[in-house]
Amino acid sequence: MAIRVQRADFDPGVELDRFCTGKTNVGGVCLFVGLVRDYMGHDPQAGAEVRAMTLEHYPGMTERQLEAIEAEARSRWPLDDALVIHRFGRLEPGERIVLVAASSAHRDAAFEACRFLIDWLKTKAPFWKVEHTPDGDAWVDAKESDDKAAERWLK
Amino acid sequence: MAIRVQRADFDPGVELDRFCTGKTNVGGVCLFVGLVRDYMGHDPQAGAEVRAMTLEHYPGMTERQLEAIEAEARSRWPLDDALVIHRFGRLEPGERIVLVAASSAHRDAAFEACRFLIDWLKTKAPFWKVEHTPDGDAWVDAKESDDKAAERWLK
Amino acid sequence: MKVLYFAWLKAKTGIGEEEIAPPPGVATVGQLVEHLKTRSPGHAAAFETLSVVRVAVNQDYGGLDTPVKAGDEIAFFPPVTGG
Amino acid sequence: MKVLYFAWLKAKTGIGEEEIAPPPGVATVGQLVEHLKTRSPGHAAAFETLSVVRVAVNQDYGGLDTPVKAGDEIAFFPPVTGG
Repeated sequence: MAIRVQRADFDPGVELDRFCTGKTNVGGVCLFVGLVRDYMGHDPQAGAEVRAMTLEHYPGMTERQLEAIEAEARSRWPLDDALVIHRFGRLEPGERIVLVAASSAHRDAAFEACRFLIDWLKTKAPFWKVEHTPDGDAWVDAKESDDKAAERWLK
Repeated sequence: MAIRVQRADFDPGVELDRFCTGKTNVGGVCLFVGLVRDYMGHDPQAGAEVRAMTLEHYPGMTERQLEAIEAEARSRWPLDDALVIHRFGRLEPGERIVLVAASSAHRDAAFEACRFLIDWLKTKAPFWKVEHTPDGDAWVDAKESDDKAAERWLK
Repeated sequence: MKVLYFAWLKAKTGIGEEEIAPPPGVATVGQLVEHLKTRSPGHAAAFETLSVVRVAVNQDYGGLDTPVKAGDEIAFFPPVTGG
Repeated sequence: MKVLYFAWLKAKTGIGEEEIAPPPGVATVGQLVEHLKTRSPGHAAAFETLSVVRVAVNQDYGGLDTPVKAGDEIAFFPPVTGG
């Protein structure tokens, strides 16, 4: 189980290999990587060009919230391991922002825990994105769809 | 989009890196790796030891069914890319059996397509496992839970 | 027609693949199964419980009513357990 | 108490972090907000639409009714957009 909040890039392949190697009681590993897109909003045709984004966060609270999210996942599913890596600072299109992974004896638990981790992270972890576009900088608005995604997991 | 059915091992990290690199219109990559467990059934305490398993398949039909499953996923979600790798032959505990991955502009599509691919694969792709235990060989029975998982996706 | 057996159906029939020239009147999978059961005690055992046997005709899933004809590839196997 | 601002609240107040000694009677987040609004036009602008402001007291989410006291760390920020 680990939480990492860092400016530096990470290597998704190395992280995945660590989850997939040397375990004989793990049936499945589910992993999600979030990347920076080069357009604003949901529609690549309609969205303005994004040249880069900067992720600000609240040091201390970020780690605290991510640890709470991970503990919640562990209490809900029988996990072998879990990992959350989240970057901050300036990121360009195509760069990795976040990685979440969960392993379990059973694939349903791995999938659900992984999706829970990213859904909750998106609505609870104190990160804010400002997008750098040809027309200037714009703070990204929270998405209703992310709130809905997180609400799926309310007990 | 690719389907690979092979005896040889694969490198999950390399496959994931290929999904995560050089794409500026992909918001998320979801990946699942299935591994061989060292016990039979669902309960590590109750299940007999599994020393190895052998996966038999139906060459030709396997590829055909996996291609159909992938095409179905592409018709249901706006995917950037998808990948299914499935091994056959003798596998020991901890070895990789299967990898499925999907990338999309949106994380929900990536998660759902990835889970759909593994759920359908488990009930449609012609693979059969025989487990090698201290008490002899035993063909693995199809799981009702896998049928239920696949039924989630019936339109 | 070519008939294939996989997993424990292959073990019970003792055969992975055989060429069959079924008698006239065998036009469906169900009729083919009745014919195959007469070929050996192993075949009869393999088809004893049809509820746990799946069939593919030319590599697509079928059922007992699926038509079969000369030149077809018909495979019998248990419910699949990959992944 | 220490007050932190993030994202556009930091831009509007022009401040990332400030030490505040609020007047007597400031015992909740809501009362603190009313006090902070008086500090500068930037503060007033930052807190103009409270529905888009979130608060954390000692790094846990709170609301307008959450108690605050000397020594607390109180952070104001927009709804989060990580991941």
